[in-house]
Amino acid sequence: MFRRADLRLAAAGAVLLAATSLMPGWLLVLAATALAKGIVALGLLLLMRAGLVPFGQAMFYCLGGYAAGLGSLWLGIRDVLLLLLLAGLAAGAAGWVVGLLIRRYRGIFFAMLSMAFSMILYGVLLKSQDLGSSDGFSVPRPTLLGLTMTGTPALRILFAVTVLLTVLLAWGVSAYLRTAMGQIGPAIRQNEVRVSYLGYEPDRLIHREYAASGLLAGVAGALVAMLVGQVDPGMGFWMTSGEFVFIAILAGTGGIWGSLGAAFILEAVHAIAFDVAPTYWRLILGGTLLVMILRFPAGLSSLAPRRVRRA
Amino acid sequence: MSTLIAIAVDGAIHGAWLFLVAVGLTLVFGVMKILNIAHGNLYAIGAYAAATALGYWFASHPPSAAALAIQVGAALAAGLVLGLLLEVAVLRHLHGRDEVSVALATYALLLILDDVMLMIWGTDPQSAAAPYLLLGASRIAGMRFNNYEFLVMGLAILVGLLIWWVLTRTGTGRRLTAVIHDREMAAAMGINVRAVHVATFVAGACLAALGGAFTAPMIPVAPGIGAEIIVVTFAVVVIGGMGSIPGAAVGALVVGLARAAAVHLYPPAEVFIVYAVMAGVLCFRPNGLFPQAAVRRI
Amino acid sequence: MRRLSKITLAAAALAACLQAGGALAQEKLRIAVVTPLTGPLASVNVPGQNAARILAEAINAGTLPAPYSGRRGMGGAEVELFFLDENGGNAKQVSEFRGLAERRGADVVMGFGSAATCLAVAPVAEELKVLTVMSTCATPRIFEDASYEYVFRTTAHTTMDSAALALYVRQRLPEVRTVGHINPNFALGQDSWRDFAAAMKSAMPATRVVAEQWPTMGSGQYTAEISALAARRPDLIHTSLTGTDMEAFMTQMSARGLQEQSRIVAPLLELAINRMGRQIPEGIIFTARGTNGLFAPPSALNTWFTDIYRGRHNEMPVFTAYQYAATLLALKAAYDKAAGPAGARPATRDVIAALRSSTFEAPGGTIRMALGNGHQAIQDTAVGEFGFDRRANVTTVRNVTVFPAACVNPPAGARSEAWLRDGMPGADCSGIVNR
Amino acid sequence: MADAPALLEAQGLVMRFGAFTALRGISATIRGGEVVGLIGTNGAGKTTFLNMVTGYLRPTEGRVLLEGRDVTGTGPREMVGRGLARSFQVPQLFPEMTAREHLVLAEALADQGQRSLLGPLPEGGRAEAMLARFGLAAIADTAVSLVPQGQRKLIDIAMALMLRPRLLLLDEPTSGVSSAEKGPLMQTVFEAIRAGGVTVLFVEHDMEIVERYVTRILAFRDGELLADGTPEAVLRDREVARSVLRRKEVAT
Repeated sequence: MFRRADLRLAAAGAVLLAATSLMPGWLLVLAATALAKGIVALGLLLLMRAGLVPFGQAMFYCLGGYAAGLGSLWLGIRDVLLLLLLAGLAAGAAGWVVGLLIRRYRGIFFAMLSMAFSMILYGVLLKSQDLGSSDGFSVPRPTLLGLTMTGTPALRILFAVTVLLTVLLAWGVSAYLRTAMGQIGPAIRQNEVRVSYLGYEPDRLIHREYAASGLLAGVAGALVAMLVGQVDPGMGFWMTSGEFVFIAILAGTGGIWGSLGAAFILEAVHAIAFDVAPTYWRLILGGTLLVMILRFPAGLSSLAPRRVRRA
Repeated sequence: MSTLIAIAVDGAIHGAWLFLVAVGLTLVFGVMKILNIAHGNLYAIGAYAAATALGYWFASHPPSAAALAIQVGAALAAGLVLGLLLEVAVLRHLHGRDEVSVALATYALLLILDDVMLMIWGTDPQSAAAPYLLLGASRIAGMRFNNYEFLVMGLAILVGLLIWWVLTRTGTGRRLTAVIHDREMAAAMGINVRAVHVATFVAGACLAALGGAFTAPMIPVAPGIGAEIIVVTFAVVVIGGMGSIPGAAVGALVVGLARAAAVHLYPPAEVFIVYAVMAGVLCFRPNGLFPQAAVRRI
Repeated sequence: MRRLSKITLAAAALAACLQAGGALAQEKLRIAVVTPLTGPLASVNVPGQNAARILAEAINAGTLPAPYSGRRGMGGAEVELFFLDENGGNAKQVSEFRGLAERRGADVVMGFGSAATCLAVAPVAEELKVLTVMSTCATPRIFEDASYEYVFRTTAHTTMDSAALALYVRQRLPEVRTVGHINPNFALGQDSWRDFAAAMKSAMPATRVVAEQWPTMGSGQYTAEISALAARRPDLIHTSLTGTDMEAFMTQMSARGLQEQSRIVAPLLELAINRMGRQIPEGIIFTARGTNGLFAPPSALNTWFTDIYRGRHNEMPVFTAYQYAATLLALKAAYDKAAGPAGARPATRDVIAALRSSTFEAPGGTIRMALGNGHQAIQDTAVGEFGFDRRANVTTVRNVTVFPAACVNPPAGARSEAWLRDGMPGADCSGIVNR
Repeated sequence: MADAPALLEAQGLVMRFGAFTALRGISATIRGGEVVGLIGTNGAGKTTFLNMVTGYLRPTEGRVLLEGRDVTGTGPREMVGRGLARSFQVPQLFPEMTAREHLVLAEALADQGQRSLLGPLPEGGRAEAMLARFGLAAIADTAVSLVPQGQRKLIDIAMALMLRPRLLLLDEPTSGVSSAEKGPLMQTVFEAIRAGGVTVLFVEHDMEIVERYVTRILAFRDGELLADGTPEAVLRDREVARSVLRRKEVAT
């Protein structure tokens, strides 16, 4: 069951885990946020293989964060793993419900409709005073299997959980991509009518993969919420979705590795741009994205997992 | 009864403004299949250009109707320069790429242009209120309305008719429609598609800048006004049907009236009424109210 | 780009980050200023950034007037400011805050324009034991929901505005019966309206709310909202719109004469006063989060501050400028006191002990760190009506009433919301002065 | 053959695209085991008819019955689920995939009932046999976008056959194929079909091929059914000869 790629994934995870004790606090938060955004990019990878780019994925990222926050405040759940499960299920369920409508759309309409839903959630959260409206609310530090965590050690444990979870989810997604169902996505992108004439309903796969990408984004949102200790509607703003799409474009045809690597590069570019030019960091981000799209002729059309030009 | 009239008038005013701001976006998508996420920046630059020009002129002249000419001039200048620059420098290289990649490229342009505007005009807002009070006020259903907003409504109707006339009654219009429906066929029939693309994008930029220039007197022109209008113009264009000019007009009116109704009847809903309407319309008309004919694939 | 080269690029980028902040400046007191440099809130906070630069230069040069004249620097150390853009969402702000403390050697962090950032960063400052003094963010929740040792706020919070405005309306406009409002649909707007409505219920129980408007922040188009407010014709309209939204609303509203049929109460008008000047309709009731700006009592400190500020930026400093100045003066007083005559640089613990429950002078008058067990400031405030002096071509304020701090701030330990709702118990309003 | 149960029935099918009417009420029945040729000039409504009976197009009027059950407007997926498969006038392939990947995917989807799609792709199964049978082994690992038209047609038809259909619809299987290759192509296809006893409806312009394989002929003209009967009767029908076959005198 384990292939060369999976061993490389486990090795990378081990390296990051080992580095946990050496890294200063700010790097722990930066790296953990990057890994979490990498998890969202994994979800995007599934949809982009089927030729669909959601401009509203931040909705599930935000839902996951709020689910983790409310889970600990209202339901008294404090364990990290339970909160992640709760956030994933909540966001996955929301993905399934929104998927009921969005499964019929393609191209720009799919992008626009997913953005519309994310802005509806953003508007509702902005308005809800008992959820702290635009200030959001603070998420108490979680516990791990009963062990309470405070200060920087809490960051190390949360970072370690993030690394393990990322490796697990990345392995899960790469395993899925090797199954028969994993091949249907690219087939839909290349010729959807033919897929339905082979006896498989494209909308059903897109619905399933949309819900799965929602679950992944929800888990990522919960991780960041517990890491930062605060959630606010800004997590669901359309610019955040733009950042996730930026990562997916950066990943290009890199598959699992591409998504995680791209997330790190984005956080690094973001951090450097923030330091170097505090007022013009968006110019640097925009420039990087434009160069990626212009210089990368690959674009979305060649998101197949392997090069097939063996003429 | 007066609430209904108020909703109608407010809805019409807001709808006309939305049409003026959104029509350039749907024109560019119709002809070039480009969803220009940086459309908001073209609007903002139009506003900044007008504010600067008005500020410069009225520093030494009394308020006069010259303001309207200055606004139109500033908008067309900004639209021409920026439209050409973006089309030649960026969009030309994206010819033939899939719709979503091109949209993402314009998202990158949004990030870049936002900071470029910050470099040029800085953070403090520019105000150009001179023309706003020029035309006095009029009373409808016991409420006083500023005539400038009716001027903007008139301008929107004029622009709509102008585009309709160009598209249906002139040679360039027919060539434009040909490119809208089938770019390859139009090229095969000898239409210089490249020229049509450049002309369309510049026209789209000028329309956006015009929207900004005529909004400048109503609001202080400050960083971020471009980003504010992006999502609502998408809603208008998607509701109307991507690429359809009459669709944009109907979409703008629908959104305008929905927002006015929310404000008068249930204010807290104002935050998400536009997106709820958009999701609602798309549930029943998946490609908007005036969808373009789909080509048979097999 | 081959996959492998992408990973090496990321590693190189991170290394560059690490290296950039390595060199810790021992002798300088490094103060990080977290403030909106971009986005819609930028224009409202620029005066604060200007004031911070002016104060830092004066502190290092030792040219401050009494009671700060004589000693240079803070606790003997030269002050160095560096600015950080307060944008990009909470996750970004928290990781940047850790970067400030661990990587860029910030001894003190100040500023903070938005309440969301304040709420997100306060627990992190406590964890990293970094002295953090908030200058402008105004939600009372910070020191009422939790208590901190390393976090302070040298400005009063929004409860004071609502209390003072309600008392002012009761005194000057007793005939008011109906109230309407138009507030931005986010935390600042919601809190501001909730507090004002509670204060009005306590001060003038006979009034009732007849119109509520909640526009989205930054929408800029208020045609429909103004029609709805005009239709209901309330006696009084409250709005905490700020910056560009405030200016847009004022421009569109005055053209339709809303201010002729309803008196307008605008707690944040003062921030737009320089930019709009003559365009603001006469008679709008406003305040300045304390006796700042036009309300400032005459003092050597205030005259010095306004002369330098106007000399450099040719406009009057608004209350964000006064707030940033107050933070730096509070720090100087605390550092100098903690350093004692010897002038050796004090440890943060001693500075905290000096700052807690301290009283210090600011251009806007005396500020006392009286709430949140000595971490939250209270100060006198004033309310007046806007006027434009055509002859001198300068903005003025008329019918001013000054409210002492104890009258308009909740007593120590009380929760602001409840205090306003229950009729502001324990408020000592004996010292009210009408000018 | 005549008394075999009705497999596919079209009842009064009408299709209007705005002002243009592609089908003006066509009724026809195809029984199990038949091989029916569908002939007619371009634009006679052949492909529209095929799209309609396979569920891709919902008819403006009329009904489609599969084994007596009304399946009007159900999507292609349900029709395939009920034993139908089709090929296309222009081969509908996946440009970035190889011939082998096409057939392996078709095999996996065909067996989704028995074997879960979450398992790995089938290796060395029926797909390999079909590649050999259709002579595609040489180009099995070449991206189909680089493969000549004839073999693209074969891949398209092979994929349909992978579904082990009871009713196979071929849309101009030999169009775009050189005349030398037409015979061998049809030979290969019908060998694969005859083994499984499949009912076939295919659109064809080459009358030699039609005569060699069909048991019955449907002739379309301007969206109407001109003739429906044995090859001998239909090909000698004067109307069919004049408008469909464009021959002056009647073939003897």
